[in-house]
Amino acid sequence: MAEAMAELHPKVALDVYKIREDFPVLGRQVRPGVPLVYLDSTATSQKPASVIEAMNAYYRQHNANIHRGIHVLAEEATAMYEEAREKVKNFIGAASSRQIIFTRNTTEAINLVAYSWGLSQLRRGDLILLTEMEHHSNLVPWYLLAERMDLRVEHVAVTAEGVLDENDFDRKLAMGPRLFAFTHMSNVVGTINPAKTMIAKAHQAGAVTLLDGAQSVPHFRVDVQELDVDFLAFSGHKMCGPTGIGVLYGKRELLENMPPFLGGGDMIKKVTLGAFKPNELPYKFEAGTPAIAEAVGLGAAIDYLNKIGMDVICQHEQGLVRYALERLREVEGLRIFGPSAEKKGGVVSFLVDGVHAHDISQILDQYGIAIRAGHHCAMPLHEKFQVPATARASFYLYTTFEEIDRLVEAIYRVKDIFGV
Amino acid sequence: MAEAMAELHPKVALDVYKIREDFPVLGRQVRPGVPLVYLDSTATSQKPASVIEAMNAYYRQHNANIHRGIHVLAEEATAMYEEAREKVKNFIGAASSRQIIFTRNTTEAINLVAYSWGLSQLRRGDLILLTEMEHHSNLVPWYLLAERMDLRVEHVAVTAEGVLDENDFDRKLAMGPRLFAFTHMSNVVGTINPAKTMIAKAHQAGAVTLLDGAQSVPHFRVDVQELDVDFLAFSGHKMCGPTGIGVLYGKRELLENMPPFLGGGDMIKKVTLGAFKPNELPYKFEAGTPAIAEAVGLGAAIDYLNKIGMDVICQHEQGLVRYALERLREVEGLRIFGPSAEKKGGVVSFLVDGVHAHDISQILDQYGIAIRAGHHCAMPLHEKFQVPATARASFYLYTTFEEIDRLVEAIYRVKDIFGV
Amino acid sequence: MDDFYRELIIDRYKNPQYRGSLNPADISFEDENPLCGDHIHIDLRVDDEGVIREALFEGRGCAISQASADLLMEKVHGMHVDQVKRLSKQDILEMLGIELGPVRLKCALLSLKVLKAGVYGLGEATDDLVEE
Amino acid sequence: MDDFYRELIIDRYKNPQYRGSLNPADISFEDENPLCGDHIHIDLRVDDEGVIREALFEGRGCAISQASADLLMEKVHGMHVDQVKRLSKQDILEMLGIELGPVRLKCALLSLKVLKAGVYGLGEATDDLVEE
Ligand SMILES: Cc1ncc(COP(=O)(O)O)c(C=O)c1O
Ligand SMILES: Cc1ncc(COP(=O)(O)O)c(C=O)c1O
Repeated sequence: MAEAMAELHPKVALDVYKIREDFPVLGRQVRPGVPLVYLDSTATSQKPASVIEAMNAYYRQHNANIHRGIHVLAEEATAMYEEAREKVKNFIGAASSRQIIFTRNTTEAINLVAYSWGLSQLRRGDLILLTEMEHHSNLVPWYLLAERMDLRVEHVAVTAEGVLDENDFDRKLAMGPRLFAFTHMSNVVGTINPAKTMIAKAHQAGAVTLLDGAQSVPHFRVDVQELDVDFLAFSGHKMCGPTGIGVLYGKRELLENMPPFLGGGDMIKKVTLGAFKPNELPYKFEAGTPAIAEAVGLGAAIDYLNKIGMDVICQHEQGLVRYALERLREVEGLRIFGPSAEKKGGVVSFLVDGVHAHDISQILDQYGIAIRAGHHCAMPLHEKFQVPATARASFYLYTTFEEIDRLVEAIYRVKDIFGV
Repeated sequence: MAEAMAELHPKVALDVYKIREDFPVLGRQVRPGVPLVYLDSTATSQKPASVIEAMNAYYRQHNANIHRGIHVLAEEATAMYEEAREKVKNFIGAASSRQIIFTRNTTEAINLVAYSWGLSQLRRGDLILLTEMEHHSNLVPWYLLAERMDLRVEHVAVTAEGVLDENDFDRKLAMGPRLFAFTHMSNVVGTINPAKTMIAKAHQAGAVTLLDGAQSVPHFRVDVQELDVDFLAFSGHKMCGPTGIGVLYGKRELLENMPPFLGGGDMIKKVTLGAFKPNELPYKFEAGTPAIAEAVGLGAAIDYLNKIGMDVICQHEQGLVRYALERLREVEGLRIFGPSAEKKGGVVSFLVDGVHAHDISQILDQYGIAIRAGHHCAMPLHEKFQVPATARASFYLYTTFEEIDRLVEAIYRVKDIFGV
Repeated sequence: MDDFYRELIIDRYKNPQYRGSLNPADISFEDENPLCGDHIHIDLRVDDEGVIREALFEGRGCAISQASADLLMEKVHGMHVDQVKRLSKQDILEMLGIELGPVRLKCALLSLKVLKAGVYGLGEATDDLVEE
Repeated sequence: MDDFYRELIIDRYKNPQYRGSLNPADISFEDENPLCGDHIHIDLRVDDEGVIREALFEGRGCAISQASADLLMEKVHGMHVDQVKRLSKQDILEMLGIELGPVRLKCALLSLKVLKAGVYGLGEATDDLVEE
């Protein structure tokens, strides 16, 4: 297999076996003699030791509440937290670290925009444009807002191939949406949307744009200024970072004009009985004690990704997905959802005729192979495909070509067991 | 000093020197030869190794996204996350773990109630009753809501001693508030409010009650059923747990009837284009990938606190605060804010005549002593006391009587330097 | 692992014994597991004593949910409805003879949830019906 | 540590040389640091060439904020307003001769922030005035 691999992907420059040593969990056996084959990075990524250690060091040596303390620990903790913000800023090419707001996850980041920007800027009857390939996190916040404010919601159609329908996009932009919120990369079919062009079109149509970067920021270089995007949301846990931390980026002017979302400590400049004055950016949107250790961990994750190189990671995943599609296409009765390799990232969703996705996942698990089965928080897309659930294998920098071979072998076992 | 201590506090049963070994940071020197004296636990507590290790183990062996996965890691991670919820439930005496909602911190928990319960249940002109001793986190969410909905806000007065004015409380209850939200323990003066009686009175007056337990849950036994409180909010990081996790407890019927707050993955049962059906409790209020490792860490913190015993911890702190008040009262020109020891927890705020709180804190830091100086996110209370800032020393299970001696010695140095 | 997908389950999934519908039926109920699209509809004929005389299901979904429904229909034939009300998670697990993680448990328990909601005459099936 | 609270700072805090107000003044500005209540008001007399001829402050707050204001008033006497606009965080730190953490930096920089906002004729003093 190794030769075939090298032939297929001559440019792969990443030493995946060396990288795997950085990830403690990858050495695990899920059952005696059954090593873990982790193909579920789209749900959450594994964490390198350096990220775990960065948080340990924070707790073991520096832990303190931030921003207001005049003692060594508080100053160190504040510096570490703000340094993480700086790293995020550089990672996505933002102009200022004031535009980097720490949230719990992508979901909270999108909700922040819905509550703060949405409630203050939108008016009854305004149109919000989404797409049929969105994760629930980029649907439900808008549905909640639409219900509250009596807004209209439209969705750009997805084609049978699993890409956005360009004509439908143009048609719906012509309806004059106030906001266009869409995913950079589908977490189900892996489609990478041409964000830059779409944002430019949306701007021409007068819409503010929000990009769901939960699946893009971890996997390839995303530059907010190059994209000219208004808001970008993503999660730490999908990019080698810890749970409990996410990011909202926003254009300065938009953020400045938005009212606070959560109220509490740190987000104020001054409080008197019955009134308050909000703080400056980014603190205006960070109420209460933030996820300090988690920000530090995210900073370490960014250092780690930068060390490997986002372009190298992206290339490795491209190789994996090409190989996976090729191998899976061999399997009779296996249906693959989504476009061909050059339009997508390291995610493959599929079904085996006559076998439910849950059963596939369960049997694969017996071989130590961790994939997802279900609607992957994208029910409308599954409705479109007219299947209740799919099985999804997803890759990251630590995924090997051998793991894809194992996946394929186990799928043959599924077919045996079900006699299909 | 050790003898005086034993005499003063004969009941202290906690082996503080042994406990200190559990906390890695307490072995730290903040500068060569200057050991850390951490008297800032009200801002955030330090973490025992067992908590740090529990999160390490999660990341190194089990990390996966939860709730929907059919593989070993996902099942383990889900079980660990839900086990943490169970521990929280038991720790505060809740009837069901469905009533335990994980948030980022106290602040988010209170905002959740403001947005979900507040926006759906309150009407224009309704009265919200707070107190003058609240943390900004229990003021600003209500001010934001009041502005949005045109509500009235009143505050129960604080006396010069730093306790709530009972007559004023009765008077303001008679105005018929829909909600009474108040702190169990002041983070500035340490006053412990008689929550049970106050909640009963508030219920009689027809108000729903919210208790800010940020300072109580970490320091003494809080039983939600005994208190009969409607909502309780608290933070993991103040109770030996990690940053990035907090808790909202609510009565089942209230929670069931509340609309969702944040929209996204996990909080839904079903999504179709343009519509969704919310999930059951507690998931309805947990949108997106939660702070999984942090929940696990909080569970480990609860195990740790239970092992020591909340009553023993509380007694230790009572001893410390009695001793601290006694020693500080010796210092000429030192003003102590707040009531006498029997009415309060392990927090002492003070000022030295002629010296700003910032300068006290800065000089103390030279001796390795970490205290807070400022308004401690309670500006209205400071306005009441007519001082812009106070210096605050606060204690926890790992605080020693010797550390209080060091504090007092260093305060004498402050006086020397400033010639007061 | 073939322990798991025991022949019983695969067999009942592929060759169900109690698939079908009753018209009229004394008790009918249906529900789905939105997580994975598993769907179960149950029809019962119950005599005057409250004993189940006929039980059939229709459904779609994974092997566990469908086999579990088929085996459950078999099990409740001749049972009194009061006995049905006492059926628990444990009974289903014993019936299937396997251990299950939380997600698959939902698949396995869907038919019991539907059955109990029907027998209790509830408007909606809730997880509390099959939780300990 | 007495390095830190150098005699200079304690001395200027207790015996300021440039405390007072000017009436009339060519430029007046004030602001506070809500975090700790530090407050600084500055009055300047500026001649036709744009040179500062008199500079006085009023204020309350910690030793750092007050001593820093006093030293800054001394420093800007005889300075051209264009030079004032170029004053930076670094100049203040050199003037004080100490290192400061982020919180105390705000105390130390409050007077410069107020001074610059006044000289620029701004409506509000923002942190950007004194950040690098
Ligand atoms: C009484 C009180 N309430 C609320 C809070 C806010 O807690 P958090 O910052 O963890 O949300 C604090 C913490 O400082 C507090 O002491
Ligand atoms: C495309 C996309 N958007 C949003 C999310 C939500 O991320 P989180 O759960 O971290 O908020 C995900 C994660 O599953 C995703 O894949």
